[in-house]
Amino acid sequence: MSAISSTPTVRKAAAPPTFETRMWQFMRLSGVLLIPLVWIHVALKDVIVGVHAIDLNYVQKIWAITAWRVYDMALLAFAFGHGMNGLRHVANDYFHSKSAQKIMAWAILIGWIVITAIGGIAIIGGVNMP
Amino acid sequence: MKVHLKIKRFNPEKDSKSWWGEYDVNVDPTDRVLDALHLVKWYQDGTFNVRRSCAHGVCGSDAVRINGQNRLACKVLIQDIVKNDGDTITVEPILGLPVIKDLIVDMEPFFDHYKSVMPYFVNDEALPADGRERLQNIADRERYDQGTKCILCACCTTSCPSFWLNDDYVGPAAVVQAHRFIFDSRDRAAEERLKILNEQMGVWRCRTAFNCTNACPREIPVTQLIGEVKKALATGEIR
Amino acid sequence: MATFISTLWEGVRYRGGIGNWAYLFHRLAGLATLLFLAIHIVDTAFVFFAPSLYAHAIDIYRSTPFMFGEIALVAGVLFHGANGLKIIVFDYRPDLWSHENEKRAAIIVFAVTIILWIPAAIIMGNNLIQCNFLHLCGE
Amino acid sequence: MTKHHQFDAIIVGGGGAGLEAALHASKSANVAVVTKLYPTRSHTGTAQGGIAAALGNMEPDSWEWHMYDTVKGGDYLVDQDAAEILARDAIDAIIELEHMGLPFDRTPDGKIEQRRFGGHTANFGEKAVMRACKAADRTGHMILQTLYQQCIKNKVNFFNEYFVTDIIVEDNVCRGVVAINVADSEVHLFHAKAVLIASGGFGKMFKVTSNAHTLTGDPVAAYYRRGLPLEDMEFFQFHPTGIYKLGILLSEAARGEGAIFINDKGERFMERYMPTLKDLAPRDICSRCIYEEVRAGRGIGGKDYVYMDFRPGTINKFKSGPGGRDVTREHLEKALPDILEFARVYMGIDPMKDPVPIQPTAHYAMGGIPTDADGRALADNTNVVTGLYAAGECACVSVHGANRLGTNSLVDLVVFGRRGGKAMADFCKPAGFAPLPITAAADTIAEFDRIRAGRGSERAAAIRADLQNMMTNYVGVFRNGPDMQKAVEGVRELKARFKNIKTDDTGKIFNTDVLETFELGCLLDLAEVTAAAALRRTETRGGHAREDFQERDDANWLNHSMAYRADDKRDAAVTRCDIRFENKPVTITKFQPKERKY
Ligand SMILES: Cc1cc2nc3c(=O)[nH]c(=O)nc-3n(C[C@H](O)[C@H](O)[C@H](O)COP(=O)(O)OP(=O)(O)OC[C@H]3O[C@@H](n4cnc5c(N)ncnc54)[C@H](O)[C@@H]3O)c2cc1C
Ligand code: HEM
Ligand code: SF4
Ligand code: F3S
Ligand code: FES
Repeated sequence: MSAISSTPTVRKAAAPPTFETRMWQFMRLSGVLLIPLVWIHVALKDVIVGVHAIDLNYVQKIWAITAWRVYDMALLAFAFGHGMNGLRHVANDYFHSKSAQKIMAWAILIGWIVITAIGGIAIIGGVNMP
Repeated sequence: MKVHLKIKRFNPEKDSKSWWGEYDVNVDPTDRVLDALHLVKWYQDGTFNVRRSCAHGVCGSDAVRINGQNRLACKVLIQDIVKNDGDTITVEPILGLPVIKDLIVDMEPFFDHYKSVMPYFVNDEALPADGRERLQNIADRERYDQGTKCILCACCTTSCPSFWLNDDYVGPAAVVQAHRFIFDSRDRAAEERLKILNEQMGVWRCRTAFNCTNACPREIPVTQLIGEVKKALATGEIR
Repeated sequence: MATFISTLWEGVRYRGGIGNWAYLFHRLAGLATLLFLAIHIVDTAFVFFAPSLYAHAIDIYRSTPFMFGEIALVAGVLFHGANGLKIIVFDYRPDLWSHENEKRAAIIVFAVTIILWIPAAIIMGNNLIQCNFLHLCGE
Repeated sequence: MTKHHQFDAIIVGGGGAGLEAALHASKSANVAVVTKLYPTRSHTGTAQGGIAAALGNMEPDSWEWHMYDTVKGGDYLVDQDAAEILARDAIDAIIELEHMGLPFDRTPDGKIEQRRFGGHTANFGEKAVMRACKAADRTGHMILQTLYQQCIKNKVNFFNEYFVTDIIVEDNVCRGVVAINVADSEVHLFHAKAVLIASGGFGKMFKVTSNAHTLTGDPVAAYYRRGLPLEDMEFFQFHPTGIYKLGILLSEAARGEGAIFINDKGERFMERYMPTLKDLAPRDICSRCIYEEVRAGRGIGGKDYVYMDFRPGTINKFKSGPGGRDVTREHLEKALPDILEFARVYMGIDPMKDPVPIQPTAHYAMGGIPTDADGRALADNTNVVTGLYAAGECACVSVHGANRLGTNSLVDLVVFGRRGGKAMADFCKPAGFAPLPITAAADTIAEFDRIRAGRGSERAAAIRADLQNMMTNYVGVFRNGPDMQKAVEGVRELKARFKNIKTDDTGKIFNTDVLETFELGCLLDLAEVTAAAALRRTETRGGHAREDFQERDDANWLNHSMAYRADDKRDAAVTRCDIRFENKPVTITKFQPKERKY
């Protein structure tokens, strides 16, 4: 009977991923991406360039480079997605009834779609010089 | 020495809201806070109430908030929290469970959460033919040791900001219990438990605030165990 | 509602450790950043939808209170990011959640936040003084 | 308003014994557990060291050796038919616990690990044997948790924080129990075909004790108040290693791992008294030896305590580790985490660096409700009370006789809890409900009304403190006639003071003021029986050590004592109280009484 292994057993036990699992993973993934995305963005716009140097011309100049448009697109997708899902988390802390949570989730989803769409169209459309 | 006890009192039969009872008691520095509470109850005001039984930190009855932190009243010595004669010790009920009277809270919601995670051993496979124990190697036994220390005192769950805000969260104590079985190599219901914890009010409610680990009188690394459950969910692997 | 407020208040009164503060700041910083971000996306979108309004929006950003807010925001973003990274690392290695590590990690997060924030705050503060008080910035 | 419930079987108490019985009874009967504490708060959870069974996982062992040790440990006052069941069934019961998921420690080949414990020997007393199955030093905690978990799994009904005040027995048939819901002081009548009492010990009658505040033996007192007998109440175990002054237990497991006693001169004094087992001699003997040392002026600093020394250095120096092997600090930290922590938290002493002051502490009631081997409660020497059962510390089967061996209580719980549970389920199948008397709750209501209305001058706490002091001083490790006489009379005085009680809390919700006073009443009754029974037994046997009768007296006293509450004063000349005593013969099968040496 001494034929028992002395190493720890590893077992597979997958619970089907729920929406919450996916969102948890998304928060980590986007979090990692947001470190460069957000920090560089903030460093550039708020610290190095500064709001006083930002105007339509500046935006036009930056967006002339496709890479910056892709960058801003990623920022929009990940930062706002991350933040709005975070907001959903927070809402679930404060709204306890299932129905209230549902309403909040829908409101957040709609808010997310609308604002992301606005931002996305602007990035694609670029600057409309008056 | 003399200590000043400031105890949050509430008697539903008389009071519309809680009030602070103030008492001076003479204690030894090596006495427990529970001893001081007993002095109040036994010799000053018999209407004051606290649950207790073992008086040495193993039954989990007397979780209370002492100087703003969840502790077992029987596991905190006076000398550990007061320096000078006449210093004040504040004692309040734990947070997030309905207060019944004085320091006594309704534990039912806590135990309901506990029961919701299948906190029991499941293995319907045939028993060893020799009529003896199932074998388990030392490493596998060690794997879930931490969680087996839990005395269900609720110090952790009632220190958790996520639980305060939403008591539908199963809470750290329930996750610790689930962990104890999920990581037991003899058990066969890990997937079902993981499924329960994968729900919205399951383990994902934990925001790693760490209050639970700080509060646990059994020194269980609660946040770590919760993290291991999250990881098992994310990877589908129990290792 | 009364219980809601008392829950919040009692929660703040609870003497949790540094982790409790990290949790609180993480949440506040995240929400503040989100609020800012939502506004920021919309006003930036003016460049396409209503370019004439864009200048007005930018003017608001250039106002003194907003620039102070911006400095605070940077602190928030730094802290939230650093703390988020801590959480992600510990999520990946739950065995790191020991008393000592937790304390050490939280202190590192606060330290990193401050170290990164100070130069940023100096530069931004300098901008603020030069542009809003000394009016040295060319329009 | 009294509320009614009806169940096939009611189990009073949610400790190890109660839960084990509930689990087995609920397989075929409709069962409810009525307990004054949440089950996981029961004192079984504090048991540290281990649970004995001759599994032979570490070295050869046999149930017969276990039986022999039990009989000898109990100073031959053990009913040997029951001891045989205990030792045989232990093996099965422990395997069953493992199958329920209990996390026992493991040997390298994956089996249940075992350690040495006081009085457990190989080959009829030859040398210490590793028989105690364990889960670090929280074995009882694991048992309690595992059983509670299985009860949840099997959907056993629980009435938590319901305080049982009375057992309804009429015409020698048990019909249920009366309980108070602690939450609102409502009186509940539990109508049942069978009742099993598993209310644990009542060590709170002593001052220095390892027992919980809640161990007051209320249902045992209720049994006695119904005119039913209590067996062997004079035998109360004093565990040698309580933390000085506090009485918090440091399990014998410590000595199983190699810790030894040290007196003021730094001697390992147990070598002198018990050359074979030394520090692993049974508890009654160790406790007496400690006090012998203290009396000889060799207590630490001349005071009333000695040291227990856990330091690896000491253990290795005296070769007192298991099998004489060396131990390491790491090993001890792993094997005894809680015990080391108790010393650190409550004494501020690190046992890895300094020896720990210890003193005998009141620990375990060998006596209690007399039962047969199926847990059926006895109404006298031979007849059972129909439908009434008892198991666990509150019961006296008697497998512990005059002194219980360490780790034998947990076995007692699971073995006889299980048998009792099964027996009551079998009983319930054909049986019907005997009608409840209309006045079933009257006594309870009257007593609670009296206490609640108490406007006298005596605080329960003061009476309790006096009782505890008196019992510890007069009915402690060493006893003598005059002292015990004082105790018996003292208890009677306290009972008179108890009539003049002062109650602060007149409310209904969570009125522990009234409940604690009621508990005190129960303690007073049980203390009276204990002191009187001890006074009556004029010999020294096991845990009952008399200075005025230092020899065991098999000719006169090789029998159990049965105490009845009585108005007829046959024994009054000796005990001067309203107790009638009878003797009950000891069952002897395999092992004839011999001198007890280790
Ligand atoms: C510190 C300590 C260490 C020990 N270590 C060991 C050891 O290592 N090995 C060993 O074998 N033994 C040990 N023992 C002894 C053993 O643990 C106990 O004898 C045993 O656990 C008693 O179990 P029980 O089920 O009879 O009662 P308990 O576990 O005490 O349970 C009593 C139950 O009865 C209930 N109850 C009581 N009164 C009422 C009432 N009026 N109404 C309703 N419910 C009531 C309580 O709520 C509780 O649920 C130890 C004991 C102590 C104190
Ligand atoms: C800079 C890089 C960032 C990282 C590494 C990061 C990381 C994280 C992580 C890991 C969480 C989950 C916390 C938890 O589960 O306990 C989180 C939550 C959150 N994040 Fe971020 N984040 C970053 C940027 C942002 C930004 C830019 C916003 C705003 C739009 C934001 C808003 C939020 C919000 C609102 C939450 C929810 C907070 C809570 O539940 O308490 N984060 N973040
Ligand atoms: S994990 Fe710790 S704090 Fe939480 S219930 Fe268990 S013992 Fe208490
Ligand atoms: S306090 Fe709560 S948020 Fe997580 S780490 Fe502990 S459960
Ligand atoms: S009274 Fe048992 S844990 Fe404090």
